[in-house]
Amino acid sequence: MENIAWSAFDVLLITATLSLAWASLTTEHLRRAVIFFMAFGLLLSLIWLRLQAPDVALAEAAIGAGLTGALLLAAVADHQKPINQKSVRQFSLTDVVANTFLNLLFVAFAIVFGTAYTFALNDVNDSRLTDIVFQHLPDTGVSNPVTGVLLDFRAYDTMLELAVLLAAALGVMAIGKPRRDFVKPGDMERGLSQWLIPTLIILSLYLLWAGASDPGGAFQAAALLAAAGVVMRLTGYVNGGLPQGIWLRILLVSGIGGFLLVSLIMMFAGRIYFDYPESWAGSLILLIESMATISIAATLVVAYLCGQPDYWFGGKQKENRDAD
Amino acid sequence: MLIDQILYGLCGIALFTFGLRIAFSPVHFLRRLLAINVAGAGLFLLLVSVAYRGFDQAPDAIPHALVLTGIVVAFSATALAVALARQLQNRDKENE
Amino acid sequence: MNTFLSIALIVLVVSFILGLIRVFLGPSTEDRMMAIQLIGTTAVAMLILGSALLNMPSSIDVALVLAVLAAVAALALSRQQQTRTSQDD
Amino acid sequence: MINLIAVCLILIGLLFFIAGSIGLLRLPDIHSRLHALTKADNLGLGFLALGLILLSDDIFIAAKLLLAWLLVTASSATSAQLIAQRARRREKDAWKI
Repeated sequence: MENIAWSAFDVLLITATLSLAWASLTTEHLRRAVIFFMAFGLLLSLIWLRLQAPDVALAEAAIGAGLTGALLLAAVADHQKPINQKSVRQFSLTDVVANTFLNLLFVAFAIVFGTAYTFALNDVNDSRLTDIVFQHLPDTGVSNPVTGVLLDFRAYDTMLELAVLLAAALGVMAIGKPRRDFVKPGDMERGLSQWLIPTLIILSLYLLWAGASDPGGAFQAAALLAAAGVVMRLTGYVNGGLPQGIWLRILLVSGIGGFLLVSLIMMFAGRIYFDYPESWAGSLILLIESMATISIAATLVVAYLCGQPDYWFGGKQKENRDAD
Repeated sequence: MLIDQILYGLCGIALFTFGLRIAFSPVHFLRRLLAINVAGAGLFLLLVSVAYRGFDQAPDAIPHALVLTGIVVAFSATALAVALARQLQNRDKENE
Repeated sequence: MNTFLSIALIVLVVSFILGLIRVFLGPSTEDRMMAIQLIGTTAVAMLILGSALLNMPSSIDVALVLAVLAAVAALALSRQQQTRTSQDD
Repeated sequence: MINLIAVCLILIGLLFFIAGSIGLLRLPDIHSRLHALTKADNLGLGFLALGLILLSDDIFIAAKLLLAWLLVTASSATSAQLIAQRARRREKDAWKI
């Protein structure tokens, strides 16, 4: 009975996900497409949990359903005049032929890919890597395997991923003016922000702390902290809660800084990169994670705000700024 | 071999292919961004379903770590693309 | 008990899909916002049911995050309209 | 005995969920649909969480279940207001023309 229930659950979930993706990519209106995409993110986080990936589900719930939606909605608002969604030009015969050819090509690709995947699962050489992870997990001082992989076994990769995030934030900060400001927030919005921002911050601290043993960790905590920044931006704080000048830069690099600092100290102590002494590993990971959380959150808020930082702190936008 | 693992993996492949197909077609820039995000979600789904080992066994943690960072990186890449699109739009307006 | 909980889960999925139909149908953005709110709450319900069913306590954390982010999404949706109207004025 | 009460509470919660989503589908206009939605949000999840609290044996998990319900109630109350405000603004705009 339970097996049947789970199969029904799986089929319904997959059908709903596919149809939302379809609707999001084929509907005419862009804002509608973004709303569909937000629902799609919600479904994805259910799927992650169904596939026993609670860490991924936490990140998806915060980013896929919340932050990406807010970002894309703001982007849709930028494009005031909907640029010709329905293409005006006539479809010629070559277009039709080319489209059919492309469709066939992609379907063939999907079939080959799917068959390969199904057969590959048949003779899977059962998970030696997982065994190694669980075997060495006690050395890291944390008991959540995902946190262990991210901050100990693959710490080098994670540091470089923080560098990628930093590069993206620098790119966003280098380009253009910020978005037009919102109208003054009403009582509803202000009341919402008064309980929402503290709740987001507390939840983010909880996830950071829980990340050592339970699902959670730097990335999920950062996503929630960034959501607090987005709420601030939406309710009248043009800078999204970010500090000014040198402090902003310190915040942005503190993630990589934490990694480098710890590894340099390890180097002077006669160890190699990211080889933490076992008795300290847990606390060192928490230290790196806290710095990474703050810096990732700042990066994500910068990515949402868009534009050169000068504008956020009263440049040309001063007259529009919400008096509060 | 688990039937649910295969189902979710195939769903991931379908999402990936469909997203890629839309991204290659002449649509609005933001639509293309959505399509790339859907394709990315499909790949994430494929990775996570490879890591899946059934209800009673612990899944593989390494793909989870990859997908976790992938989601965050995908968000900031999307933000960079949105910023670039705004800049392009402003250029177009100035040229008119 | 587990059989009861898995049937309850299926009932919630049906409710979820009914909400999803309203997301598809619209017709106005408010209708879609409402339907998203409903499927968000249903997802929270599914997560807390699933945590009891699969003995997965972390699933409640995901439910908490979803509950809070539903408010963020609603705020973003309602504010997005407000830049537009301010521009039109 | 406790199990029986929990089952009853969960059933009541499910009833509210189904009623809410059918209402969302079938009712004719935005404001009445909003009315249906808030019942599912507050009462449906409330009864469900109460039933699950009775089933859970860990006080920490029970507290988190309660917290989840409180957060959903708070966020749904605010977003229902925001949705109604938006709808009213749009209706006013329609009258202006």
